Amino acid sequence: MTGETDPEGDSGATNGSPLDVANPDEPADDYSLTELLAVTAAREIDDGEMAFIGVGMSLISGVLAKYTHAPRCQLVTESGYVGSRPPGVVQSISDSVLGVDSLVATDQMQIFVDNQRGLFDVGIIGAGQIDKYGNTNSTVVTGAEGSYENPKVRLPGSGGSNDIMTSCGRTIVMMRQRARAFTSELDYVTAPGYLDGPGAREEFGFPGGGPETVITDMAVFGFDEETKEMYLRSTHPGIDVEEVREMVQWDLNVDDDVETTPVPTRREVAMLRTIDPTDTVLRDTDRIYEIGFDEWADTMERNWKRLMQIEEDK
Amino acid sequence: MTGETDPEGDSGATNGSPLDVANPDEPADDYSLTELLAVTAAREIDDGEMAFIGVGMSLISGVLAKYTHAPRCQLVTESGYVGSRPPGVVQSISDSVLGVDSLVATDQMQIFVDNQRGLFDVGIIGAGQIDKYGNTNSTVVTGAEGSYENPKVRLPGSGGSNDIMTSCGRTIVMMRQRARAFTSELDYVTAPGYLDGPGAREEFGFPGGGPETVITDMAVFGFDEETKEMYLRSTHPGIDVEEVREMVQWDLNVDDDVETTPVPTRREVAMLRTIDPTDTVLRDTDRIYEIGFDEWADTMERNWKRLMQIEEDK
Amino acid sequence: MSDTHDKTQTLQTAISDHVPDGASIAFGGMGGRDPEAAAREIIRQEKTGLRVVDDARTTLFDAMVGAGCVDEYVGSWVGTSLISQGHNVRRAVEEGVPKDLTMQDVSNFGSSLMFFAGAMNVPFVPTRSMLGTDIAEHNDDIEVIDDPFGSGEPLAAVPAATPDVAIIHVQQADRHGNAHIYGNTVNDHLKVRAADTTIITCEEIVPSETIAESPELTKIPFYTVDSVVEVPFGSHPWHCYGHYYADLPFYREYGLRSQDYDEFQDWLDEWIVPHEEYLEKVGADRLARLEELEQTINGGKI
Amino acid sequence: MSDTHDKTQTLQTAISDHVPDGASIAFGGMGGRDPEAAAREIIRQEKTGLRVVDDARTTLFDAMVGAGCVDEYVGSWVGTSLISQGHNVRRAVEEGVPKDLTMQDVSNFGSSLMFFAGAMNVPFVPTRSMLGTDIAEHNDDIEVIDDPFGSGEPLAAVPAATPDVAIIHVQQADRHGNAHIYGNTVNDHLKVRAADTTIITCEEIVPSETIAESPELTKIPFYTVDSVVEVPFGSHPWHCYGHYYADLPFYREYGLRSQDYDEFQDWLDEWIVPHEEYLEKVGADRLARLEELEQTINGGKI
Repeated sequence: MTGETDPEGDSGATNGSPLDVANPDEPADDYSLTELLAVTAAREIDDGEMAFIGVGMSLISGVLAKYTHAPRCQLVTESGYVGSRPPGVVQSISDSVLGVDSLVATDQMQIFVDNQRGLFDVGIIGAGQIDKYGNTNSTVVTGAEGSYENPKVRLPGSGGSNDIMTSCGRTIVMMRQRARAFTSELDYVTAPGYLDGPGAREEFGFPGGGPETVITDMAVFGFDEETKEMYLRSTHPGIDVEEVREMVQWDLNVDDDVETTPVPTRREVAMLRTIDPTDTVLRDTDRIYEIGFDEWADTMERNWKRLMQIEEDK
Repeated sequence: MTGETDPEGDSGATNGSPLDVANPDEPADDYSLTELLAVTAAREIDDGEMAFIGVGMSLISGVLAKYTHAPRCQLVTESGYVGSRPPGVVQSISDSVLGVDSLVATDQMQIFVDNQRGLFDVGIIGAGQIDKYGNTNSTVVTGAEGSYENPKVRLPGSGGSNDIMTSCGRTIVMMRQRARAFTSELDYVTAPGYLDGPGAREEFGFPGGGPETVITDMAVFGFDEETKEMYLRSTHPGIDVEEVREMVQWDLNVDDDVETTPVPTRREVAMLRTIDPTDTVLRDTDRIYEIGFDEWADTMERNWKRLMQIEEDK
Repeated sequence: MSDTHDKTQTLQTAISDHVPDGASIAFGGMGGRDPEAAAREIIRQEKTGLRVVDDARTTLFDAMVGAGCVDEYVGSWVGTSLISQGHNVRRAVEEGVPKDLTMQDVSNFGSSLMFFAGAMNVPFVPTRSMLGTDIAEHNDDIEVIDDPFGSGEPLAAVPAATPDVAIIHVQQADRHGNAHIYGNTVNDHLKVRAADTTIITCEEIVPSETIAESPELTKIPFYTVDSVVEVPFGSHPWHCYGHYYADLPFYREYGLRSQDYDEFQDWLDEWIVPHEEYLEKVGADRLARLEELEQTINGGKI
Repeated sequence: MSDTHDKTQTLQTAISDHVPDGASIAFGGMGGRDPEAAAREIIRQEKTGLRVVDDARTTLFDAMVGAGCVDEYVGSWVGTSLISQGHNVRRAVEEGVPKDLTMQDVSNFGSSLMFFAGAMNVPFVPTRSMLGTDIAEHNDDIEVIDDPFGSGEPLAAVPAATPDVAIIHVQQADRHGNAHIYGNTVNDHLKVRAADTTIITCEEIVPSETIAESPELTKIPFYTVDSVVEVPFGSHPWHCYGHYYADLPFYREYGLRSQDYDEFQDWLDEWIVPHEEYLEKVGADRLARLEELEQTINGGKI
């Protein structure tokens, strides 16, 4: 795993079609941590599934899945689009690129009505904090002396994360493995995991199955079928189990067969850089700002046309 | 008032534009009872109003209003059209002529959501029975020994009449003045008038004002503002007050200034016959069947084109 | 599951696969875009014990009742619209001929809301309609509740309807079930979501690219659909907005002949035939004239 | 009343007529078709004490909070989407700068349903969302009720939202307020019905004949609308589907400069100007390039 790299590097992302990259199925030796996360999340979406995705990383993962191993998956966004094939990174939940090839352009209530009806297979959400039962907080960090009304940090709020965790077939959570993020006591429960343990979701009659996988910048976690407690499924390359344990406030269960998270292939990395040519999401850089309006517009347009060409070539 | 007449008679309806009829504002001397009803109902719709109308007579009245004194009224139909200018009689609530010039094509729930929100000014409904508080029955006539489950006569049911009476600004009821139709005790309350009297609608929190006018083949009735009881407002030409009283089971109040219902003008009658060239609604004849498919189709098309010409000439 | 496979079937197979005896069914349209051909196929396959859970129903329901297919109706209005009463419905309710028909009334808004509640997977949705009347009184499934926010106002809780099958006719759909509806939608987008299984009959199967050109018109998405059948003139004798006008004389004949039960049996013998044969009997010229009429009215809309 | 009169106004007059200090407001769009120009005009007119009752809100809300216009927010999500946090929102909630901002959380579905309940004039609509979490716990307006049909399952009753004003930006509208929305609708059709007063800003005022050509796209009918304003590029720096792509660099600059309160004041001085002046500052070439980008992506859709 590498840190910041030159986007014009050897991945081939910016030279011709990403599908033309040499040795596409080989592990990439040049990828960022964020790219590893995006690829790991994308692989959670199976071909043919209805995938309910939000902004940022989760949308990028959905788009990547659709352009790689899951061409028949269908992306659902909460603002009202279904089936779109966004030719590039999506900047907002109503990004007009979501209209591209979309089969349905409807409204937010309709999407969540369908979600509550149990029509969507997998959702991907973000969170600021999580506990061992997979309950998440994306509303407030109260700190020792704060409260909901007067928090230390005000986070964006639920968005669709509460609704997805309540009703989607299964949910993937993507978040950063910061200190106090994997906590024994959430400051606020925004989205329901397994609440206080086995049977709790059933008591509320939730339509969805709850959290299935948690993906962070250090590791991948699953949930025990019996106890509903989180366990460590794999660590990312270069991270060992103890490092992860230190970043978790409770006594973390570890899979007997804990593995190393598979790294992205060269094709996946190349495709990601085509989707996000200005590094808006993947590298979290200011490049979009630094390059100025004209170069930004040219880069966006060039990459859209490239992706559309890939689709046409299929 | 005349009975059955030759539709090719002196009204001028089938010769050129109905607006070209001689002495258009003069009272017509050739009109059917049904035509009088349609005109009387149409005049209840004020220009610029949102008029929620059903099938049959109420739709005809709405269309007539729009083509005569209330060109800026907007027709609302429960199946999802708003603002249409149907060029001819409407055969069903989803008649494709309702699409003509419609400003909105939406769904039934949306229309009734807007109705419950109080966005529509006036509704026109039909009924089989009515009581002195304007409660109506269009569900079952039980007879002496029948019940809701085993009625003497099964009527069509509420349709939108319950929803319109509950929530529309004011409601016009059109029905036949048959024996036992104006009853002291309804077999079944389908749509709420003033229920058991003053204050009852307010207790339920109904958004709409309730029944304002009842139009039958004998007379026109209003409701007393204080007592909410029905009273006789006018009798149709040739009908006297006693005849009406005999057809009402309770002791009917009569307006001190009871009048004779104004007769249709020559223009109104001509326009009605253009709207319903095959007498489907207005004369309740089998002409549509007798003339055969080809003549029916030709007649319909000819009249549509005529009405569209009237619109263009405006 | 998104089920993006090819869902096309023949009308015969779609009905025999998805409509067992005793099924509860909601039909689409409302005196326009009604799935008349599908209902005739149900009669032809002699289905029995059906429960029609619906809004306002016209000819297709009356014919199914007269043919003895239906035991129960939950809905807002029955008749055959403008030019005749529902004679078969009246015979069944009033005289038990050919068999008893149980009626459960709601208002039109009530019918929309029962499908909406089913579509959104909640036990009920509240409304102000039906309060103070015998609809709420006689329909045991409707509960009158107090506003939990303490306004003191009562509300009618309309229970969720979740029919086994929804059968909807539309102008165009792709092979996966994405259906464009032109003109009004009535309650069709709600019914497909409330139902367990959905059959779409359509005037024309189109490529998915055509769907994607106007995604705003996709009122029915593929993930609610199980079967797609191309049935040209599938709403005859009713309207299909943008395709053909209603065949009023045909419909009027139904109204007249269904007044008498024996005469209605003859009507069934004459018209309950496979759809291709039905269209031949109606006649190509007549169908073309209906298309022409609709073209005059709503030309160029599709 | 149908109010089929000419409702067109200038942006300045629409805001001064319909948005008093202390008003509750819902804005349309969601990171696309947001009424950014209208929000800038609200800031320019120095409105105070506003209550924003809404779904997910991005730049326009953050800027209004930073300018001191807003006292309270009821909704599902605040930030500035992908490339920056909502710095002004955080400053207001965490530090009371420039003044305290009270937050009341719902989920996204909750926000749709609160407008739906308001639109249909019932006190609440039930859902399964938000149960078992602190959203229902901390939002005093949400009641957890028992299923009145006895399933034993709890339901979250989402109370009706009825904002004083809805401000919605669309692609095209006629002078009476019939508004076509291309692409997704988000919650806009619900907000105009829930609100007492509605202002439509649009890229283009079109004849009613254009509306009637695609009545299926009239998500907002004239009878819910009080004011119509033609505001080309009224969503800049956000997307307007079919018209122009989002100006991400402009937006990114907002994200960077709003990190610091003083720097944000400079941003306000620079960009809170009458809309015509704003567009001149952005520059015709840049606006044309954004149109070109959108044409590449969704060309020919409008």
